[in-house]
Amino acid sequence: MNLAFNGLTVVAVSAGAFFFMAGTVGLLRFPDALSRVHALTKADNLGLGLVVLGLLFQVEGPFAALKLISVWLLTLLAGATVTQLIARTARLGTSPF
Amino acid sequence: MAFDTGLAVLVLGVAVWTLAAHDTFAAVIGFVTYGLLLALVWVRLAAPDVALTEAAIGSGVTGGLLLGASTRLRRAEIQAAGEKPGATLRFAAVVLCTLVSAGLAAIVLLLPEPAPTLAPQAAASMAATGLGNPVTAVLMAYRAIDTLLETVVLLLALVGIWSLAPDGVWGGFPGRRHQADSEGVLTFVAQLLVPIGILVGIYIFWVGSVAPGGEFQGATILAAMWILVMMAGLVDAPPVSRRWLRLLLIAGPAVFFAIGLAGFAIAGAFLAYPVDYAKLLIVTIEIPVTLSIAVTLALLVAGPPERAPK
Amino acid sequence: MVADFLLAAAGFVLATVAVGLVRILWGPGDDDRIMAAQLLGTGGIAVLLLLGQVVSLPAAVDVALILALLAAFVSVAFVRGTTRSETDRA
Amino acid sequence: MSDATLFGLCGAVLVGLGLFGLIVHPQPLRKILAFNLVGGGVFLLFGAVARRGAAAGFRGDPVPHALIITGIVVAFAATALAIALLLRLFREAGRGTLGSDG
Repeated sequence: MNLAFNGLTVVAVSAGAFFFMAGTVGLLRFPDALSRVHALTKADNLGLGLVVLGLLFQVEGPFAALKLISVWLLTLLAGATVTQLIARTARLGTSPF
Repeated sequence: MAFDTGLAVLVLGVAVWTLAAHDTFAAVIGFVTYGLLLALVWVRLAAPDVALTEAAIGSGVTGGLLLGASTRLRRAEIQAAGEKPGATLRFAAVVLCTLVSAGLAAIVLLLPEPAPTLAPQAAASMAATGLGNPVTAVLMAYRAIDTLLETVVLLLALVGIWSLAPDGVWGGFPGRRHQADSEGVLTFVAQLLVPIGILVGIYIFWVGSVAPGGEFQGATILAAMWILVMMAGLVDAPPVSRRWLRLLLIAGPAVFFAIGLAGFAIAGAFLAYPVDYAKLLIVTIEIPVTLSIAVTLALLVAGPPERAPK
Repeated sequence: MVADFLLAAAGFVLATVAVGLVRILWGPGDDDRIMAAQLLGTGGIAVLLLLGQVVSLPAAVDVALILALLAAFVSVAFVRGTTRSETDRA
Repeated sequence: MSDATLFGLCGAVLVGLGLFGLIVHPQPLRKILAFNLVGGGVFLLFGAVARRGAAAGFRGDPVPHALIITGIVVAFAATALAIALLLRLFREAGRGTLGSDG
């Protein structure tokens, strides 16, 4: 049982690390700020989700698991809205307010 | 080991970038990164309380403060960039700083064996308070007087900032008035994040008695959330002459000091707690202290009054 | 053994974040640079969570929670910093 | 080398780097940034001492940890005060330099 959990952790965390690498590659290769923001956030949010999933097999107790998931949700929510603000700043050259 | 070395190199690289960046704004971004990496270092050194403080204050709120200042001072910074010191001074600075670093490095390498520690004393005082977090026990019992003075230092810094207000706006509204976002995204961000942030802040404060966390970390998050709603233009900062505001500011230090004085009567010394009520008294101190620190930190970021009171 | 793997994963993610950071700090635009907050916000949190598991420090999750909140705070401060239409009535 | 020694050495170098920036940067805001870099280095030196002082079942000496927390908060207050002074100087003098010539 424990071995199976460890195996799942290794698979999920590896996949997460891969997405982080993909995000960085997108950051390096894409030409303009908007597509870079897009590549970065998509890949990194997925990467973090997979890392959290992998760690869920290791933590003890439902409260610790709940906190891990809420870290991911908070990053997702904050990231999505803040990215929109930054993208608008990038599009307009300056802040729209 | 490889991980630690890589992390240390990255910290040094970001520090060099922060110093060498052409533009002040870029340097501030470098500094925020530096704070975040230090939080990783503190986790690695098994100091979670420090990691929480570094993430909240060292990186987050200081970063926000410096970002605001760097955009307002952009023109001044470009003007001043021309006044580079001469080659002799630069060379002398390199020599001096190398010597300082080498001396400190020698001290690190020659630290005594076995390492001196106050951990047993801290553990003894922790047992007397009924707290489960040694760092909170040190802050609130073993070295409580340092913490009391620290809350006073924060207030003194705020008094210093307020006294920089020009005559016409004395006692007025600190900082600029931000307008609400016409497209509503910023309003949405604030409405979404602030309730979560307040919850997290209270949680971090509350677990501080048994686990890493405490009043400084919790208060910083609460302060950041207040600044966030001000930046989103949802509320304005109150004029600094308001009585309720000033009461909130001094409530923490005042309660702390009063209970400290009561220690003479009930436990025989300043800031001593009777064994049976130690935890209760500490929590009684911590709640107003957290509120006062949160308000003080937010007003430190808001700056001196810039608009006349109505 | 799992701990060794998690530490290696943390190092790998930290390295990719560092590479992205070099690109971002290079600029040239400010909006390029503020992406550093985004990149580190997510990548740094992943490293933190992995590291917390390796050194068995459950409070690392709380640090991650704070970082997620304050990365958003810093980004808003950035967006507000570039604002032009503040009413400056002083 | 232990992790305490490694990060202690890192702190020693950071103090030197920050001190250099504090001396040679003409821009006041950059000096404030450099001051905060020095602060980070000093805290790491304390952190190395704390880590070595692990005893009584703790993984680090809690007394230096409490000192570092106090230090971070006070450094923030000093930074806020310095920035307020700088903004006032800029407002009064129309420039933000510390040089004595006009």
